[in-house]
Amino acid sequence: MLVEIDNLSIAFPTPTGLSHAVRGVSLRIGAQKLGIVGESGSGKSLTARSLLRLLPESAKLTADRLTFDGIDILRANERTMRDIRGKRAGLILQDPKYALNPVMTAGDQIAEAWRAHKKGSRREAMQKAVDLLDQVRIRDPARVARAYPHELSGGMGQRVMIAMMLAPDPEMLIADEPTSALDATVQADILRLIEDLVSRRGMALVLISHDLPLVSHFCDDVVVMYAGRIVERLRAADLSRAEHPYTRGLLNCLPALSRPQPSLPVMVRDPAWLA
Amino acid sequence: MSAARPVTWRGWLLTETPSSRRQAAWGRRYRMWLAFSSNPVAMLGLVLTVLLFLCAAAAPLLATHDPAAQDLANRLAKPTAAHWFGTDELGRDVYSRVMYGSRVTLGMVLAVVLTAGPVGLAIGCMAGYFGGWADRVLMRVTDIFLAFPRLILALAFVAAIRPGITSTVAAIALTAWPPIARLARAETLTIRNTDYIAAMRLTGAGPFRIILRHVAPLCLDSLIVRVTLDMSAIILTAAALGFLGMGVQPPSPEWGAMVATARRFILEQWWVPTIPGLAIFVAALAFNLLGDGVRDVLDPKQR
Amino acid sequence: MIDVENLSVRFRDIEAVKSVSFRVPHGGSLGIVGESGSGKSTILRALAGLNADWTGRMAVDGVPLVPRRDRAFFRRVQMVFQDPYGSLHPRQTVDQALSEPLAVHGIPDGEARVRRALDEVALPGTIRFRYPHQLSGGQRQRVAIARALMTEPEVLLLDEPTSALDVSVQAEILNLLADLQRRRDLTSIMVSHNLAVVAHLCPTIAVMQLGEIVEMLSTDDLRAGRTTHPHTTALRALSVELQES
Amino acid sequence: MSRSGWVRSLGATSSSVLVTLFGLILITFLIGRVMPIDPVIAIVGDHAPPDVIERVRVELALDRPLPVQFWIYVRNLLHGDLGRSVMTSNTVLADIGHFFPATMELATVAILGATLVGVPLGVLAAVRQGHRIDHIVRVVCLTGQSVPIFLLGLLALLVFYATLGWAPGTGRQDVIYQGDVAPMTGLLTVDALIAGNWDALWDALAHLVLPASVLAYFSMAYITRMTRSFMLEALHGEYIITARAKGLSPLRVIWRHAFGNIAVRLVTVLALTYAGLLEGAVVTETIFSWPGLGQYLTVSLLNADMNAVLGATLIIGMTYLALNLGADLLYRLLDPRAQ
Repeated sequence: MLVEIDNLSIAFPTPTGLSHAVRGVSLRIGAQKLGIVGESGSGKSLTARSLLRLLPESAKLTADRLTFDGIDILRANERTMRDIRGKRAGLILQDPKYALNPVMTAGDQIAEAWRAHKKGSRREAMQKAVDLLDQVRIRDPARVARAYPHELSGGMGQRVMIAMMLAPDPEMLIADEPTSALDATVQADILRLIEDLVSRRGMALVLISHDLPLVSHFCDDVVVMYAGRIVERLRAADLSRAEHPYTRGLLNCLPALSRPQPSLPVMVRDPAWLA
Repeated sequence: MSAARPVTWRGWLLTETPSSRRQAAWGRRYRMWLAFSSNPVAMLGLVLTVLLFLCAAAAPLLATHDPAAQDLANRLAKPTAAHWFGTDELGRDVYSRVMYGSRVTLGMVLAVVLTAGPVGLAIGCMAGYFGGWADRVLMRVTDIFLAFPRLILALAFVAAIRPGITSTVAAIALTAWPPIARLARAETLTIRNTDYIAAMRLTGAGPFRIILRHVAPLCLDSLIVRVTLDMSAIILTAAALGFLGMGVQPPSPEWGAMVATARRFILEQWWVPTIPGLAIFVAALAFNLLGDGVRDVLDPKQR
Repeated sequence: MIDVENLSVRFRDIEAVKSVSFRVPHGGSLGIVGESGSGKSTILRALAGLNADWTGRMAVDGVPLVPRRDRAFFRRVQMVFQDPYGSLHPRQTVDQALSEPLAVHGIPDGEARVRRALDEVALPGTIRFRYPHQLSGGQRQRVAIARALMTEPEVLLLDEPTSALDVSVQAEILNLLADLQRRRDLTSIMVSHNLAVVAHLCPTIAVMQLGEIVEMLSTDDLRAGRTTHPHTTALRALSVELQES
Repeated sequence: MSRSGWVRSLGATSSSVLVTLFGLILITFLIGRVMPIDPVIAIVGDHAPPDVIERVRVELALDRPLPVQFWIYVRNLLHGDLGRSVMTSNTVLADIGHFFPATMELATVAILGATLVGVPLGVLAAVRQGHRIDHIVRVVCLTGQSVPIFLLGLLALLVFYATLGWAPGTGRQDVIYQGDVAPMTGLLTVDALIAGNWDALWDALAHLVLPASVLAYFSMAYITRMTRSFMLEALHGEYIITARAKGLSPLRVIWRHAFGNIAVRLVTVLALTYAGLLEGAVVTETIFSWPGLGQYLTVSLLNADMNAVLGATLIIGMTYLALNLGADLLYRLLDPRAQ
C-alpha cells in the first residue's frame, strides 16, 4: 500500500477549546483511483492534504499511523517532506485563478517544478515545460509557456496546473476539487485528461469532490465523509447499492434531467451518524 | 433550558439566541470588547490613552505648581522632591507644565479628528458611491492636498495665517482629511459592488439612505483604525510645528515648543528638553498601540 | 408579465448580451442556462435595474422599464443572489435585514410581518436577532429569500440561488422555491449553469451562449432529448453522463 | 490590456498629473496672497517713501486683479522664475539648486538604510507571525512611529557626539575640508569620490551617519509594517500552497513566490516613503544644522521670506508628485497584471 492512515484526527484551537475537523479516519490507498466525497466541512480536503503535511499552521494533527510508502509523515523532517511533495505526490487545487502564481509565466512555474526535483539546466527545464504543456493537450504550448496566468482561461490554467504537478513524474496525484471552478463542458475535458494521464502513467489518483455521481464516474473506489468521519467506502460501480442513509440521501436529493420529480427528497440528518 | 432566561449579564450578552435588537447589538459590542481586552497591546494602549485623558482633565489637581510661575533663582534645576521633573530656563516647574501640556495636545488632536474625520468620511463615501464626475473632481482635489508632505503644507499654511493654536489645528486638519477620504472611497468602492448593497438598492432605498445606513457604517471600522493611528501622526506633526516655532506659541506649555526652547541645554541639563519630548513619545505611542490593537479586533485579516 | 425585446448590454468593449428577446407569462417561470460569461446574469441585473447601460425594450406587466426605476417598481420586482455569504449585510441582524424593505416602503405592522416571513421560509424565530456570520449557508439563503418576499412582489428574479450551497441544502431551497411559487402565484426567472436544477423548477428553458439565446425549448422537450442547437445537446449530454451514470 | 489601452491609460495618468500640478501651483499662489506680510514692505523696508512703495507694487503687478497676478505667477514659473529671496538676495531657484542636493544626499542614504533593514525585518515578522520575533519587530516599529524625530536627534547628539564622541557634530563636513572638493553634483560624497579625496569622503560619510539614521528610523518602521502586512497577505495566497506542494525549499517559497508578488507594490511604498523623508528632513536638518532645503524652508519661514518659502514648498510638492508618477510608471512596467 502506498498510503496507510490509521485513526487520523485533525483539530483546530478555538476560544472554546479544540474543534475537531477530522476524527478517527483510517484509509489505505494503493495504485488506484480513489474518490473522497463529502459536503463542505466534512474534512475531505484536510484528510488529503495531511498526506503532504500542507495543513494550516494552527492545525493539530494526530494519528496512530500516517505513512507514505513507509515514510512516517508525522515524524518526517521538512527535507524528507520536500522529497514527497511534488516529486512523489502532486496536488492540484480548485481554482487556477488563485492557485497559480500571478507574476510568473506558466512555463516558468512548470520548469521550476521540474528543476526542483530533476537535475538539469534552465533551458532543458523550459523545453520540458513545453513538452508537458503539449502532453496536457494545449494546442500552442510554446505560446502558453510564455503567458501569465491572468491571460489564460480557467480550463487552460487547470491544464497548466496539471502539467506542473506531472513534471517530476510523481506516483500519486491528489486533485482537490479540480473542476468545481470550471464550466461543465471544460469540467468533463479536464477530468478525462486527468483520468487518461493517470492510467497511462500508472499513477494513484485521489479525487476530492462534493459531487458524488461525478466522482463515481471517474474512480474505482469511493469514500464518503460526513462531519470528519468516513461513513461509507464502496466500489464506484456499486454506488446504487450504497447502504448508508447519508450516501443514499446525497444521491437522491439531486434533481435529475431524466426523471421529473414534484419535490426533491430532503435529507434528514441522524445524530447517530456522528457517533 | 432554552426557555429559561439567562441569569447573568454575561449570559444575557453572549447568548446565541438574542430576543431583541438591543440584546443583539450589546452582545456584539460585548464580544468585541472580549476580543479587545484579551489583546495585551490594545489594552496597554487603552490604559495609556485613558491616563492621558485623565491627566488632561485633572491637570489642575495633579499639577504641583502654577505652570506659568517663574522662579529665576531656581533655573534649570535637577529633578527634586519639590520639582519632580526639575525646572526649565525660567525656573518653571516642568512636571506641572507637562501636565497642562497634555490639555493642549489632546485638545488639538480632538479638534483635528472631529473636523477632518467626518469631512473625509462624507467626501470619500460620496465619491466612491456615485463615481463618475463627482468622483473625479473630489479625488483630484484630495490628490492636490496629498501632493504635499503633510508638515510642509501645514508649515506654509501656518505661515499664511499666523502661528497659534487655531492655525495649527486648521493646518493639520487641512492635511488630515484627504487620506481619510481616500480610504473611505476605497472601502466604498468594494462595498458598493457587493450583493448586499445591490439588494438594498432593490428595496428601493435612495442613495443617501444606502450611504448613511449601509455603506458608511462599514467604512467606519477601517476608518477608526486609521484615525486612531493618525492621532499619533497628528500629535507628532503638532509637536514638530511647535518645535519649529510655527505651532502653539510660548508661554503656552505645548510640548514641542517646550523642547524647542530648551534644546540648547541638551548637553548640560539634558532632562529639560528630554522630558517634554518623552511626553510626546508616550502620547503618540498610546494612540499607536491603541490603533494597532483596534485593527486586530476590527480587521483580523489586516494583521 | 415580463416582455424583453432586443435587449443588449455592453461592458466597455464587450457586448455581454446581444439582442435577446423573450417573454414570461403571468405566473410563469423561465429558466436561463449557460456557462460563465454567457450573459445570463447580466440579463437579470438589467431587468432588476442594477445595470443602466442597456438598449432595447423591457416591460413588466405592460409598463415599459426605463434605466432609472421608481420605488413602486421595487415593490413588484425582487431578486435573490447567488452567494448567500455576500448578499446579507454583515453588520445587520436578520431582523434588520427583513425590516429594511418595510421601512423604505413605509409598510406598517413590521413586527408581525417579520415573524410571518421567517415562518414562511421555515426559519425558527430564535435566529431573528442573529448576525449573518452566525447562520449556515442554507439559513442565509432562506433569509435572502424572505427579504425578497417582504414587499410581496409579483416577480422574483433568481440568480443561481443554489450554486453556492451543498447538494442536500440545494434540495431544501429548491423545494422551498417551488412551494413559494405555487402558493404566491409568482412570475419568476431563474438563472443557473446547472441544467437539471433549472429543469426542476421551470417549464421553459432558454439556453445562452456568448451573449445570445441559442435555443428556447420546453423542459419536456429537453428531458426527452428533443434539442436542436448543438450547444444544448452538448450540455444535456454532459448533464446526463456525469450526473446520472 | 492592449498596447493602445496602455497608451490611453498613460495619457489619463499624465493629464491627471497636470491637473494636480496646476492645483499645487494654485495653492502656493493663494497661500502667498493671503499672507499677512506685505511683500513690498519686505523688499523695500519699513521706512521707504510712498512713491517707492507704489513703484514696487506696480513692478510686482500687485495692483492687478488676482487672476492676472496668478497668470503672471504661472508665466514666471514656466521661465523658472520663483522670485528673489529677501534673506539671501539670490534668486530662489539658485538657492534651491544650492540646498537641494544636501537634502537629497541625506534622504537617499536614509531610504537605503531603511529599506535594507526594514524589508527583511518585515518579511521575517510575517513569516514568523505571532512568534516572539514578530512581537519584537512590532514594538520596534511602533516605537519608531511614535518617537518625535527632534527628540531622537537631540538624544543621538547627546549620546554619540557629546558623551561617547563616536560621531562628529552637526553640519555636513568639518571646517577644514570646506572648499576642498569642487562642487559638481552638490552631493558631497559623490563629489569627493570624483575628486578622489578620500579624507573628505570619509568626513562626509561620518557626518551623514547620525542624521541619516535618525531620519531612517521612522521610515524603517513604516516600511517594515507595510512589508509585513503585504507579506502576510501573499503568504495566505493559494499559490503558496501550490509552491509548497511542488516541494520547493521554504526560502524559495518565501522569496520567489511570496516576495515576488509584493515586490512591485513595495516599490510604490518605497517611493512614497522617499517623498515622506523630505518632510522628516525639515526637522532633522534643523537639529543637525544640515544646510539642506528643509533648513532653508524653516529659516525663510522665521524671516518671513515668502518667495523662498513658497518656492521651496512648490519644489517639494513637485518632487513628491514626480516620485508618485515614477512609482506609478514602474508599477505598470513591472507588474504583468497591469499591462
